[in-house]
Amino acid sequence: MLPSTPLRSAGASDVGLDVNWALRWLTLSAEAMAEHREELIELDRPIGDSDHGENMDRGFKAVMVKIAEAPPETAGAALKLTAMTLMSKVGGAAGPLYGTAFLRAATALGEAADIDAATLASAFQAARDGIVARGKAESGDKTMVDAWTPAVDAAATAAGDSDVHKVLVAAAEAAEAGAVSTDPMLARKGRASYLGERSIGHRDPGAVSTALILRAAVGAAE
Amino acid sequence: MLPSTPLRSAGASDVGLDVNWALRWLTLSAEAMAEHREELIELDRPIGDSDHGENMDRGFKAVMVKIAEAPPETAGAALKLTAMTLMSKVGGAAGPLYGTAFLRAATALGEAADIDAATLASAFQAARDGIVARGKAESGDKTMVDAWTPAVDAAATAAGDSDVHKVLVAAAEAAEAGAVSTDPMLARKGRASYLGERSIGHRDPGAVSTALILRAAVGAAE
Amino acid sequence: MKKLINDPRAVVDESVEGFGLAHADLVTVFADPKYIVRKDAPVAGKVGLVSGGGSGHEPLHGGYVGLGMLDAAVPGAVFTSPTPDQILPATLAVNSGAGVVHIVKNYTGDVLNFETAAELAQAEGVEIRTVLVNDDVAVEDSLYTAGRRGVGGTVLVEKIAGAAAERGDNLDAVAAIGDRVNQNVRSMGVALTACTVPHAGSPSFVLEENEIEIGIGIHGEPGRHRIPMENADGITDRLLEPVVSDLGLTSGEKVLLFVNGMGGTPQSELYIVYRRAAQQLAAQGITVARSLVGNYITSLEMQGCSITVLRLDDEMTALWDAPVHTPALRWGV
Amino acid sequence: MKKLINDPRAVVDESVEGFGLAHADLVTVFADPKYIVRKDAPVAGKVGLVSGGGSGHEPLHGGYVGLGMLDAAVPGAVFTSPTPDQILPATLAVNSGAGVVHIVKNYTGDVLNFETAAELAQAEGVEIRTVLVNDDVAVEDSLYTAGRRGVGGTVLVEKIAGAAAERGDNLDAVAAIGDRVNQNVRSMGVALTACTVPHAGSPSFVLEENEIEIGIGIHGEPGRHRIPMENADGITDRLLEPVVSDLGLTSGEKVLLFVNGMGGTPQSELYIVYRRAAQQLAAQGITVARSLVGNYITSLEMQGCSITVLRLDDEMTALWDAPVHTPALRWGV
Ligand SMILES: Nc1ncnc2c1ncn2[C@@H]1O[C@H](COP(=O)(O)OP(=O)(O)O)[C@@H](O)[C@H]1O
Ligand SMILES: Nc1ncnc2c1ncn2[C@@H]1O[C@H](COP(=O)(O)OP(=O)(O)O)[C@@H](O)[C@H]1O
Ligand SMILES: [Mg+2]
Ligand SMILES: [Mg+2]
Ligand SMILES: [Mg+2]
Ligand SMILES: [Mg+2]
Repeated sequence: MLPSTPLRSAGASDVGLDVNWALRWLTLSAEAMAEHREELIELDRPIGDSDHGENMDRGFKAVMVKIAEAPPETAGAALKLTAMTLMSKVGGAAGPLYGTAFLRAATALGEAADIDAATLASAFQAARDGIVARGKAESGDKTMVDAWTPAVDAAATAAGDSDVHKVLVAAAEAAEAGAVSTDPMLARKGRASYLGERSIGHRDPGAVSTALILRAAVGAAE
Repeated sequence: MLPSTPLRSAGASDVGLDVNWALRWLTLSAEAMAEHREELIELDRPIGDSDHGENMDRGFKAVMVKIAEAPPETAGAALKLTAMTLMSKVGGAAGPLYGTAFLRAATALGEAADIDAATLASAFQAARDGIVARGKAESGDKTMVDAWTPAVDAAATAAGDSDVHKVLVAAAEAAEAGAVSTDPMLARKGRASYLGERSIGHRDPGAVSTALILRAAVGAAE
Repeated sequence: MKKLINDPRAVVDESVEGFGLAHADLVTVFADPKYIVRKDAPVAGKVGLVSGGGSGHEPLHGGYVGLGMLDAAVPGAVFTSPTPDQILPATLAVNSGAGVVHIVKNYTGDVLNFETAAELAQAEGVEIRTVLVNDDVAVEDSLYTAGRRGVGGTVLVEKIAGAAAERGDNLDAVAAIGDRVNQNVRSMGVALTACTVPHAGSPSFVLEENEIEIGIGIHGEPGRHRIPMENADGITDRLLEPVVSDLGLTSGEKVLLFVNGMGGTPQSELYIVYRRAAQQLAAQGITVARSLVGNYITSLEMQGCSITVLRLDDEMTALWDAPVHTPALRWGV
Repeated sequence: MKKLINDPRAVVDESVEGFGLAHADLVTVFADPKYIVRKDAPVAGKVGLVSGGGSGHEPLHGGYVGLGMLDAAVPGAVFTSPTPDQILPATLAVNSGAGVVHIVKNYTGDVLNFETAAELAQAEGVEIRTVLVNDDVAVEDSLYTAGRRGVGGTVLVEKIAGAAAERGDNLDAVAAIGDRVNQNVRSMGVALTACTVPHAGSPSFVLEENEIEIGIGIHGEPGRHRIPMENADGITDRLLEPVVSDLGLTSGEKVLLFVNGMGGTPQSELYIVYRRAAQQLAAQGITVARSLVGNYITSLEMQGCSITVLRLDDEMTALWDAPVHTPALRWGV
């Protein structure tokens, strides 16, 4: 179900990430949301209300418009603009959650022109913590947190090598595995929780969109 | 579509029709409406509102109840009770039309204990005239009149032989042919008229119920 | 057929009983024969208003019994005209001596049954006038057919004639204003899906996924044309144009625009239709002075809508605005 | 998918625009960001009431903007919570200085978006109280889940808190009466058919011809149990019993009984459900003192209904009876 983007073998392990990476990340995220719109709607159908793909696609399309209107100058500014746009255009549960995530990540990046592995890992950590602070979901509740938490952990470990590319790959792979791991979970947060036992056996759409976004971050660094 | 009841070869050509015949007629009519309920509903579906079978079945069931409550003593009284009951239980277009038909027929029969061929034919004539007076349909308008009018004409001709049984058979056969003859007609009265050209190619449900009722009159005399 | 019903043949009995329980402050329900009467009927000196018809069009007519509208409603079986033995006692119950107006939708069955009831009532000394409603432009009007059907305009006739009766107009005046509304109102409907009569058990007609029925009646009877599905603006134009042209509306006139849901269409869609209709009327210089949007005359769970336009004059407007207090329409009180 | 719409993505825009045209005497509609405000807002000295949520539940919430009910409504995309950039200006527009109450249905998205908007409004100096509505007994309430959903009870909270604000109650008092309604109201719904979100294009779930979904929410999200079709009385009992027992109603108490249509169910069927529910309550010695029957909080064209019961006290009853003048609910004026 998740696309497996063929990875270029990591080369420039000492090269950092800049505003262009951030803009490519957001562009690839927007493309992924458009491409996977139906899939995310279908995932949201049995355990939700069939709108996650529509919401995310609408939100990231709006991000693209905002970026075109006034291109941000730093990665942090790009993520902050993304946060504000998602907050005002996505709606539902995902809007405030992703909005908070990008806002916290933007704060963690600060004014840095070039993001190193440690900063990147801590930005992911801040994003995840923001989601948990807003949504109060724990691991195993069958939400996007189940993609973010393994991604953050994997990123932290990979950051030891000081290779941003490895951090990105580790995060994306862990998020993808995390999304898959939601299949057998019984939902305890969000709309799927209304289903009780009947939520088991379905993949959480927010965890899948998280994996798509983190995979886009890898693509942006290639 | 119409049942062809196997006819006993007419024997007692000099025997008249009495209250027992009338009660058997109504009973067989009620049975026919119950048995053909679905068929009449289906006929009413494409060119009407799918209720003719339900209406007629409800009406004749009520007639049976009324007869059981206070059995009428003459054929005329039986038809009058039927008229009042159909009027108050059938509703729609068919209720007042059949109500008027039975009322006029009852008046034509008067107090007669034994109905001869001429009286019978004139009762049919009175019934048809009542329908026309109420509904103002002409021949060819694709209504029950297209079953009644040939039936009345055939009955009048057959009455020359003074054989009530022949009059009944002639009326029933003509009504059945009359019902079939409505197929190619363009409806100009009743609900089917809203369809204009699209009414062509369908049989009129009221003409079919008329044929069923007149066929029941034959059965009652066997 | 999936419906919130018990016995398909008890649908009207149980529904009307529930209606009576829910609105016991406004109406009294009689079970056999079945009719619904305004709680305080007969209102001394007031002309009585009685309407009725087949069930399945709720809130019509029972929902319009009360102050400023009907005095009695007579529900038939689903989509089947009521009978004289219902109409007569309803008529007698609301006659204060000032006479009774029958508001009758132009269907053969309704006309014949009300006609008989009117004769019987007159025989009992009640003066009767009949207002025939025949506003459906989908049906070609002709001396040689059953003529146009009564559809959405019925609600407006009942409201406006009801207000005239309430202010004390006499029998002829109430009938006259009812006729005037009828002469100035036209409607046209569309079905996106068919409806299923409970006792019939299957849909009244079959529409393919990509078909709609233009000129639908309110009984699940087929319309005049079946066309491929279009968008809301296109459908709205198809309904509105014949209504406006049949009325001969011209720039500068004022109208009441009534977008009615057939029962199964969400309100949000009715407002999309209303939007287009209001824009089109405005473009022709016609002022929408009053509006009504919602499920007011329905066909069970049918999806679709109808557009009704009433040419307003000052008197009709004032009567429309007059207080009304019924289960389904209420303002000013 | 057959709907009276144009572009599936313009459904809310066009529908709200039509709504604004039809009810220009009562409301002002803002297009971008989208929100609906009572014509005479802010009302001097009055606490403002704002509610909102995903669209597709019409007449909720826009239909309840007006005297004696909401000051503003904020419609999201279909079935999707609105965003803070809509909620904030709506909140500011209705703040007369007396503060604003947010009435929020308990869905993660609604809660989070209103929470953010409240923070932003407070940062601009507006005092905010939030009344969370969570009346759906189909969902097990738990500290460890998203908790119960807000469904039919929302309409009653908006009406009663709205009347309290209209009579001049202060911010805390309005919020308190809203909370009191929420504590005394419970609901449960059933779906006979699914609904189709326009932008999704196919039904939110699939019910076989012989299946119904008990405990359905208002977003086409599946319910708790899927069972074979039953008759109306059986279904009514299944909905009413958990509502009554969760409320702990006992003989001698007075209630408001609200039978709500999901959008695609005819009114006649709602009255069949009402009949059974009223009979069952009466059998338990519970008095139905007030009633509401109709499509008040819907799920697009879904067929089905919900039953809501509110335990009434004298103050809530008086506030329920107080005048209200909105597009969808009107009395006493
Ligand atoms: N409390 C929560 N914490 C974290 N994530 C949540 C929470 N509630 C919902 N989610 C995420 O949001 C996703 C649903 O988003 P979306 O469908 O856009 O919103 P909605 O549920 O309001 O329709 C879920 O798949 C889940 O991953
Ligand atoms: N004006 C009329 N004159 C004679 N028969 C009519 C007239 N209008 C309708 N009918 C008959 O009534 C039948 C329909 O009866 P029914 O379905 O019970 O009533 P409704 O049309 O009110 O639903 C038609 O098939 C036709 O034979
Ligand atoms: Mg969703
Ligand atoms: Mg019929
Ligand atoms: Mg009929
Ligand atoms: Mg949603």
